[in-house]
Amino acid sequence: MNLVTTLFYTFIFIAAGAALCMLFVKNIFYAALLLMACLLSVAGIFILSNSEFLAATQIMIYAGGVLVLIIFGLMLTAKISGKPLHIGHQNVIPGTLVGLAFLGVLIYSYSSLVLDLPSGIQPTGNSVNVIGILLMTDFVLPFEVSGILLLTSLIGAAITASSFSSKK
Amino acid sequence: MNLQNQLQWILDSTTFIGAELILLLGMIILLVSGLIFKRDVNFFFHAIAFLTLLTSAIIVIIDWPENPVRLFNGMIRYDDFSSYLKILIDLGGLLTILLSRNKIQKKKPEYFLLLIAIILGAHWLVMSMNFVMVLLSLEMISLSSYVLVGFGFDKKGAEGSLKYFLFGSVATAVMIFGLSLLYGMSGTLDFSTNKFVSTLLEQKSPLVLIGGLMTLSGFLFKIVAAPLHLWAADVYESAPTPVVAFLSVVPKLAGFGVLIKFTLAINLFGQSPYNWQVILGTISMLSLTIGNFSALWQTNPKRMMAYSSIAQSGFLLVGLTCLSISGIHAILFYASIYLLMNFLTFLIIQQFELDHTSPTIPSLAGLGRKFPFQSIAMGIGLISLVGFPITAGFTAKFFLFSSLWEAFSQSGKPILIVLFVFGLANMVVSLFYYLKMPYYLFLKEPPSEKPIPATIPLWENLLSAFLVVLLLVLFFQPALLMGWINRINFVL
Amino acid sequence: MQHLISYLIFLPIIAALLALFVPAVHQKVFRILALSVSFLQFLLMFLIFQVYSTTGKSFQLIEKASWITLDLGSWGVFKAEYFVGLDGLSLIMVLLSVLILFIAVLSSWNNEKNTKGYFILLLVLNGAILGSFCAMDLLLFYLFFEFMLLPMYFLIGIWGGPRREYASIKFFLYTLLGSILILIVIIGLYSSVKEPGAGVQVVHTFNMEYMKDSGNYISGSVLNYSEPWIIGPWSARLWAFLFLFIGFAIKLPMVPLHTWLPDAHVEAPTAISVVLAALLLKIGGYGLARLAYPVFPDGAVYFSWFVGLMGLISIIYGALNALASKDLKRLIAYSSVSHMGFVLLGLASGTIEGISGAIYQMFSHGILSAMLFLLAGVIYDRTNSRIIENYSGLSSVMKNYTAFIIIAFFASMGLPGFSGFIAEIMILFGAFKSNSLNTLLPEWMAVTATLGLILGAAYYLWTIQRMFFGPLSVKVQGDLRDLDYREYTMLIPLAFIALLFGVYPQPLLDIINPFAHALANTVTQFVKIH
Amino acid sequence: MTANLAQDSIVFYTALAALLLPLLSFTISISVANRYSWTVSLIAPFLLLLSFLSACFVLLHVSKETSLHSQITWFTLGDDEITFGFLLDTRTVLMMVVVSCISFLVHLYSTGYMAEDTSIQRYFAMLGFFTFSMMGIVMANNLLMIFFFWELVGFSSYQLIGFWNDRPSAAAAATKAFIINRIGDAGFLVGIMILWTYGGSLTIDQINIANIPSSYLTLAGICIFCGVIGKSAQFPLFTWLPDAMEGPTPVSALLHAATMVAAGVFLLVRTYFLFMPDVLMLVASVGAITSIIGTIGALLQYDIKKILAYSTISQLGLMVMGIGAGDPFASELHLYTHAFFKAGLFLCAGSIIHVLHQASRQKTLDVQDIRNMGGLAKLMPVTFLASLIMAGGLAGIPLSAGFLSKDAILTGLLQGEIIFLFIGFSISILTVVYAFRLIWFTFLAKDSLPEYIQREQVSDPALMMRIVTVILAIASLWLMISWSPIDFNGWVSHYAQKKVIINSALITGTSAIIILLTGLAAYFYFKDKTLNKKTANTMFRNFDFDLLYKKIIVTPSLNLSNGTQTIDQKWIDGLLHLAAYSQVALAHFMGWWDKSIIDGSVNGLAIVARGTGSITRSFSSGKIQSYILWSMLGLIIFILWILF
Amino acid sequence: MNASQSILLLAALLFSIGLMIVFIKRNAIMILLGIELMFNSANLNLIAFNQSQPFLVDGQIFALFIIIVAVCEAAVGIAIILRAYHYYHSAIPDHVSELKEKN
Repeated sequence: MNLVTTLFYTFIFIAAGAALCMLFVKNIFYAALLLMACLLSVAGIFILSNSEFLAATQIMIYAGGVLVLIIFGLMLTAKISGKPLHIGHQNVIPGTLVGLAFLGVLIYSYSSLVLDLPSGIQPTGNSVNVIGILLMTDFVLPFEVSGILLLTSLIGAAITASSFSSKK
Repeated sequence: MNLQNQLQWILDSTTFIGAELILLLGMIILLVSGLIFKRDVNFFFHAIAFLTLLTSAIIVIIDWPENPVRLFNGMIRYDDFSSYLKILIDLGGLLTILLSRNKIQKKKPEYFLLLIAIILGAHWLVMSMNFVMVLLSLEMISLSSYVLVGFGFDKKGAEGSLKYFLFGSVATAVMIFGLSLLYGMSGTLDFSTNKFVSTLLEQKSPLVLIGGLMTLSGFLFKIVAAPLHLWAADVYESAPTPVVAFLSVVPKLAGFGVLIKFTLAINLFGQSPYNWQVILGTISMLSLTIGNFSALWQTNPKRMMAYSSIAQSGFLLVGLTCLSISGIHAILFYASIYLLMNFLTFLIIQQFELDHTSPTIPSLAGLGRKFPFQSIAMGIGLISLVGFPITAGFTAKFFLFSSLWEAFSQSGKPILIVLFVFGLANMVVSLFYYLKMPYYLFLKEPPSEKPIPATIPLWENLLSAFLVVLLLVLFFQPALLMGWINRINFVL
Repeated sequence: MQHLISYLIFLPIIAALLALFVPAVHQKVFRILALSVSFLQFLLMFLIFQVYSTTGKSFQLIEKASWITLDLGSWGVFKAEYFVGLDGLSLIMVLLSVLILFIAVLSSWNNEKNTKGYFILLLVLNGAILGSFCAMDLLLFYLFFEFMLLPMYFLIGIWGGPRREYASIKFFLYTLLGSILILIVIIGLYSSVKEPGAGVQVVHTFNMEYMKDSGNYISGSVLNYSEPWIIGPWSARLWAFLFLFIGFAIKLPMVPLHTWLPDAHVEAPTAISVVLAALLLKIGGYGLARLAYPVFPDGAVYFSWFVGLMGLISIIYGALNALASKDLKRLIAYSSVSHMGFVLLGLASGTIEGISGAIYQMFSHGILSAMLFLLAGVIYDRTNSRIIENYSGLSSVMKNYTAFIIIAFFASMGLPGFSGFIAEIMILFGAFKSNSLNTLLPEWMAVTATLGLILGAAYYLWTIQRMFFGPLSVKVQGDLRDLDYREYTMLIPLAFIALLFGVYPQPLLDIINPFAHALANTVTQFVKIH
Repeated sequence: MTANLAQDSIVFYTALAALLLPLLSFTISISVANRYSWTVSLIAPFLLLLSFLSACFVLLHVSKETSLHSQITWFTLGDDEITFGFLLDTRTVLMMVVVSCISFLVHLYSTGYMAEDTSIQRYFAMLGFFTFSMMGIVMANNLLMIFFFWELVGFSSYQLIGFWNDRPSAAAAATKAFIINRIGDAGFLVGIMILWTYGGSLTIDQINIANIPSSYLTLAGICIFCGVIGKSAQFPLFTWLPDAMEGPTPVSALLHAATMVAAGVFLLVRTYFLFMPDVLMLVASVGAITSIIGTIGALLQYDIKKILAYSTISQLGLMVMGIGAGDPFASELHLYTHAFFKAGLFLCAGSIIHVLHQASRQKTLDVQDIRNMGGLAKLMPVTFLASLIMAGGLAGIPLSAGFLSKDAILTGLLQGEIIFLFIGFSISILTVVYAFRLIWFTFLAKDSLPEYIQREQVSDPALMMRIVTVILAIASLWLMISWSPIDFNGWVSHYAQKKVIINSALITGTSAIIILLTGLAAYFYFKDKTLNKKTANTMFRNFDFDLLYKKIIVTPSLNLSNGTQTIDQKWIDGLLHLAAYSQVALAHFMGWWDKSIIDGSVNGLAIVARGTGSITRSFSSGKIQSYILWSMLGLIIFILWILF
Repeated sequence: MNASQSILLLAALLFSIGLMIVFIKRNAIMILLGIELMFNSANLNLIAFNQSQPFLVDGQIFALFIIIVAVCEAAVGIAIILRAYHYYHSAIPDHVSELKEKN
C-alpha cells in the first residue's frame, strides 16, 4: 500500500465520516463545517482520480462560494431569530429506512457490477488541457447555456431576496 | 476532425438557433430596459416580451426543418418534433403574457425575463440530445420557476416558492445521480447515439434500471406525475394565476419533449430487459387515480386544477405507454389541446378571482347568470378537459386511446388494455370535479346578492372566445392540426 | 331536395345560434322561433316522405361529405365522414322525434324562468336527437349521442323540481358511464375495420355499413370475425357486444341500470320529461338495433338468452315498481321501464316479428309516454302535486282530462285499437316463435312476459280508481280546471296517432319491415353457423 | 257458393253495416254536446234498430250452403300476413241477430231507465261501443281479431260497470272485472301465440287444417279456455261477475247476462275443433264446478241482481259443461235462449229497482233486497207476468225455450261421462228451486215493503220499458227455437246445423216430469216461509274466493311491488350511493393520505417504530420533507418492484 | 475492491446520507446541505466511471456543469429561504406551512 493509496482511502474515510457525522450533529454550524470537510476530501479524491481541474473547481466553488453563501444565510436566519443553531429531527425512522433502502439497493447493484476499470490510480497526463479545448468546442453550447443559467439564477436570487411586500 | 472544422461547425450550428437567440436578445433587452426605464412603463415590457415570443415563434415556423439536423456536436437536434413543441411553448408563453394583468405583477421586467428564461430553457430541453444539455435546460426551467412562483410577493408565495424549491432540488439531485449512473453504464452522455443503446444492451447490471428510474423521476417532477406530484397542490395554490397557468403547461410540454426521447432511448427499442411499458403504465394509472380522486373534494379552483394537472399528465402518459409513433402523435395533439383548454380555464378562473382574491368553488354559485359568457366559456374549457364532445378534448382523448388500442392490438400486452379501461373509467371520475364549477355557476342559486366583480376587459373576452372557437373547430376539423402533426417524423 | 336531412338536423342548431344574439327580455321571440323551427321540420318531414320509397331496401337520402381524413402513416388512414341517411329504423325515429319535439315546444310555452336559455337548449337538443337518429357514421353518431347529454343535464338541473341537482347528476353519470363503454367499442371497431376497395393504404373507417360486413375486418385485428381475440372468458367480439349492450341498456333503461330514470322524470319539467321518455330512451333501443345487433350478430346470438331475460325482468320489475309508486310521474317512469323491456325482448328474439315489434313499440311508447307525461304535467300544473293519494274523484270535475287519462292509460296497457297493442303482440309473437325458428329464446319468456300485461292493467286501473273515481276529494290547493286549448292541441294529435297506428299499422310496418328483415336474416345466419 | 257475386257483396256490406252502425252510435253519442243530450236517446236506439234489421237481412241471405268469407290484409307480420276478415256462416249470423236484437232492446229500455241520468251520452256511447265490439267478436274470422274485440268488450264492460264511478264500490268492481278478465286474456294470448307459431296462421279455418303437434294443441286449447274462463266467469275467475252488478241494470242485462259473458261460450263453439279430449274433460269439469257454485250462490243470495248474476254463472257453467262433455250445438242453443230470458229477467229486476227507487223516500240502496219485496204481483202485473214466463224459461218449464235448450244439453250429456249428466240434472232441479224462490219472494209472498216506500207510486214502469220486457218474455217461449214444444230440433237447428243430435224422448220426458215435480215441491216448501230480515247475509261473499285471491295473489303482489320499490331505492340506488360515497371516501382517503400520512408524522411507520423500541417519535407535521420522503419511497418501491 | 468501486460506494453512502438529511433534519438550510451532498455523490460517480475511459473526459465535464448547477441552486435556494424567513421568522419548513389540504 503506497502513499497514494493510503491517502486515497484516508480521503474516503474522512468524507464518509464527515457525512455520517452530519447526520448526528445537532448544531447546524458544525454541520456546515463537516460538509466542508467532506467536500474537501472529495476534492482530494478528485485529485487522486486524475481530475485536477475538477478538484480545483470543487475547492474554489464549494469551499469558497457555496459554503460561504450557506454559512452567510445560516448566520442571517439564526441571528434575526435569536434562536440557537440547534436543529430538531423528524421522520427519523421512515427517513432512515428509505435512505438505507437506497443505499442497500445501490450496494446490491454495485456488488454485481463488473467494472473493467484499471485497478489503482492511473497516472496519466494533465486533463485540464483537454477539458479546456472541449469546453470551447464540443461543449460550447452547454458552456454558454450555463452562463445564461448563472445569469438567470442571479437575477432570480436578487429578485427573491430583495423585494418584499406587505407581510400578509 | 480538427479544430478548424469544429469551429466551423459551431458557426454553422448557430444559424439554426435563431429563435433561441431572439429569446436571449429579448432577455437582455428586458434586463437592460428594466434598469434604464422607470418601473411604470408596464406596457412597454409587455410589448417587448410579447414581441420576443412572437418573433421566436415565427422564426420557428419559418425555419421549419425538413430533415433533422444535429447541432453543436450532437448536443441538440433541430427537428420537426422539437420545433412543434417549441411553437406550443411559445404559444403558452404568449398566452401567459396576455393573462398577466397589470395589477398583479410588480417587477415586470424581471417577471418577463424569467418567463422568457423558462421558455428558453424549454426550447433547449426539447431539442437536447445530451445529458448535459438536459440537465442545464431543466435547471434553467426549474430555477426560474421557483422564483416565479413567489411573484405574488406575499406570504403564501414565499411558502410555495420554498416548497417548490426544496422538492425540486431533491428531484434534480436524484436525477443527476441517475444520470451519473447511466453515464457509467453507457459510457456516453449522448443518449441518442448507437453507443448508448448498444452498450446498455450489453449491460446486465440493475444499475441501468436504477439510473433510468432516477432520471425519470426528474422528468416526472417536471410533468407533475406520480409519485413526484406532491408539491403541485400547494404550489399552484400559492402562485399567481398566470404563473400557475404557465407552469401547468410549458414545463409539462418541455418535460414531455425530453421524456419521450429518453423513454424511447432507455427502452432500447423494445429490447430492454425491463418492461418499461409496465412502469409507464403504472405511473400513468397512479397519476390518473391520484389526480382525479384527490381533485374530487377540493374547493379551491386552483388546487383543483393542480390535481387536474396531475391527472392530465396521466392521460399524456397513456400516449407514451404506447411507445409507438402514433402514440407520440397523439401526445402532441393532446398537448396542443391541453394548452388551449387549460389556458382557457385559468383565464376564466382569473376573471372570477378579481374581487375575492382566492375564490372557493362554492362562492361561484349563481355567477352563471351574471356572467353568462364567461361561465359558458369556462364550461366549455372544463368539458374539454373531461374529454367530451363537441370539444377538441374529446378528439384528443380519442386519438390517445386509439393509439393505445392500436398498441394493444399489435402487442397484446395486458397492461395496455388494463390502462385502456382504467383511463376511460377515470374520465367518468374526472367528470365529478370538472363539472363542479359549471354546476355551481349554473345550477346553484347565489346565497345572497354579492358585489359584482369589476368589469372584464374586452380583449380578455375576445381571447377566451378565440380559445373556445379553437377548441370547437379542432373538434370538427382535427385534421387542421393532426395533419400537421402526422407529418412529424419522429426518430430518435 | 338535395340536403333534406341536413336541413332537418341543422335548422334547430342554427336557430339556437341565432337566438343567442337575441336579448333575453324578448321571451316571445324564443317561443316563436322554437315553434317555427319545429313547424319547418314538419314540412321537411313531408318532403322526406315524398322522396323516401318504402320498397328501397337500404339507406336513402344519403348525404356524404368528408369530415376528417387523416393520414396516420403506417397505421393507415383515419377516416370519419359526415354521412347521414335514412332507413326504416331511422325514418320511424325521425318521424317520432319531429312530432314529439313539436309537442315539447308547445308544452313549454308557458315557461317563464330564463326562457332564452331554455329554448336554446331545447333547440340544441332537438338537433342532437335528430342527428343521432340520422347519422350513419359511428363517430358522428357518437358525437350527437354525447351531445344530447349536456342540454339534458342543464334542462333538468336548472328547470327541474326540488331534487333536480341530484337527478341531473345521476342522469349524467349513468349515461356517461354508458357512453364510455360505447366509446371503448367504437375505438375497437374503428381500428379493426377498413374501407373496402381502398388503395394500398388501410383506410380505417367509421362507416357503420362497412362494419356489418365481416369481410371488412382487418385480419388479426382485435375484433375480427374469424379469429377474434380471447380476453378472459369470451372473445373480444362478445365483450364488445356486451359493452355496447350495457351502454345502450342504461339509456333504454334496463333493470338494474334504470334508477336514474324515475328520478330524472320526477324532477324534470313536463316538456323535458316528454322528450326524455319519448326520445332519449329510444336512443338506447335505436343504438342496439342500429349498432349492437347488426355489427355483432355473433354477440347477439350468444347473449340472446341473457338479453331476453333482462328484458323480461325489466317488464315485470318495472311493472311491480309502478304498482308501488305513490307519485304519478314515478309510476309512468316505471311503466316506461316495463315497456322498454318489451323492446329488449323483441330484439333478443331475433325474429322479424320481434324486431319489427320492438321498433314499433319504440314508436308507440314514444307517442304514449309523451301523452302520459303531458297528462301528469297537467295535474301538476293545476295543483303542484303529483302524489296519487292527494286526489280522489277527479272525474267529476275534470271530465275531459279523465277521458284523456283513460285513453292514455288504456292505450299504454295495450288495449287493442291503440298502437301499443300491435307492438306488444308482435313482440310476444316474435319471442314465442323464436324457440322454434332460431332457438334464441325459450318459450316461457314470452309466456311470462304476458304477466307484464296483467300488471300493467293492475297499476293503471288502480291509479284511475284511486285518483279519478270515487267521491271527489282533493287534499291540495289548486284550480282544478279542465284542459285548455293548448293542452288539447298537444293531446288530440297524440291520441289520434296512437289510435291510427293501432288500427292501421301497415304504413309504419312498410317502413320497418325491410330493416327488420335484414336484421333478422343477419342474426339467423349466425344461428346457423353456430 | 251458389249465390251470385253481386248479392254476396250486398250481404257482406249489410253485415258490415250491422257491425259499424253501433260504432257510429258511439261516435255520435260521444260527440253530442250536453245541451242536446236528449237526441242521443233517439239516435242510438234508432241506429241499433238499423243494425238489428241489417243482421236480420243477413240472416235471410246466409244459409249453411252460402256462408260468406271475406278478408283483407290487416298488417304484415314478418313474412306472414295478419288478415282482417269476416266469416259469415249461420252460427255467426244467428249470434249477430241475437246480439243486435238484445242490444237494441236494451237501448230502448235504457231510454226509460236512464232518462234522468246526466251522463246519458257516455252511457249510450259505451253501449254502442260494446255492441260494436261484440259484433266484432262474432263476425271475426281469425283469433287475433277475436282477441282484439275481446279486449274491447272488456274495456266497455269496465266503463259500464264503473259508469257511476263516484261510487267506490262501482269503481272497484270495474277495476276488478277488467283485471280478472286480463288474467284470462293473457292465457288466451298465449294460446294465440302457440297457434301462430305452430299453426302458421290465425285464421280459424286455416288453423283447422293446420298440422299442429298434439302437445301444443293441448296447450293451446287450455290457454284459449283460460280466456273463456275469464270472460264467461267460470271457476275460478267468476268472482267479478257478481260485483259487476254495480253497473246500471240494463248493462247487466246486456253484458253480464246475455251477450258478453256468452262470448266465451261462443268462442268455445267456434274453436271446438282445437280441443283435444283431455282438454274437453277439463272444460267439462270446470263448467260443472262453476254451475254448482253458481247454483248454490243463487240459492243463498238475497240481492235480486246477485241472484240473477249467480244464476248466470250457473247457466254459463252448464253451457261450458255441455260443450266439454256433450254437444256444442246444444250449448249454443242454450246460449240463444238464455240470452233472451236472462236479459228479460234482468230488465224486469231493473224495472222493480227503478220503480222502488223512485218510490223510495230514502236514498238507500237496499231496494234490491228480495227480503224487502213481496206482493209486487199486484202492483206490477205486467212485470210479474213477464218475469214469470222468463223464470219459467230459466227453470226449464215445458213450453219455454229454456226447456228445449236445456233438454238439448242434457241429451248431449248422454254421450259423455255419466257424472256430468247427473250434475246436469241436479243443476236443473236446483235451478227450478231458486227460480221459484225468486219469483215467490218478489211477487207472490207476503208484502214486506218497508215503510219508506210510497206504495201508491209502485206500478209498472214506463211504457217503453214494459214493451221491452214483454217482447223478451215472448221471445222466451218455445217458439223461439222450434215449433214443437218437446223437440229442440226446430228451425234454429235446421238453419244452423247439418248434423242434428237426436231428440231423446227419455230425457225430455224425465226432465219435464222432474222439473214440474220440483216446482211443486218448491211451492210447498216456500209457501209459508218468510225470510229472516235480521240475519242479513253479509257473510256470503263469493264463497270467500275474493278473500282467497286477496291473500294469495293481491296482497303478495302488492308486497312484492313494495319490495321491488325498496330494492330500487335502497339497494340499487343504495349501491350507487355507496359507490359515490366510497368514491368520496376514497377522495377523503387520498386527502387523509396527503394530510396524515404524507404531511403527518407517518403514523403507520411510527407505530412500527414504536414496536421496534425506537424512542424518537415524531409527531410534528413536517410538510415538505414528508412530501419528499413519500416521493422517494414511491421511487424506491418502483425500483424494488421492478428489480425483484 | 479497487479504487473506483470504493468511490462508487462512497458516492452511494453520500447520496443516502444526503437523502436522510433531507428527510430528517428540521431546517431548510440543513436540507440545502443535504442536497449539496447528493450533488457531490453524483460527481463522485461520474469521476469513478470516467476512470474506465481515461482519454475521454465527458464525465469530468459533466461534473463541472453539475457544480455550476449546484451553485445556482444554492444561490436561489438561500434567497428563497431568506424570504420565507422574512415572512415566517423561521427556517424550519414545518413552520412555513399554511398551504395544505383544508378540512
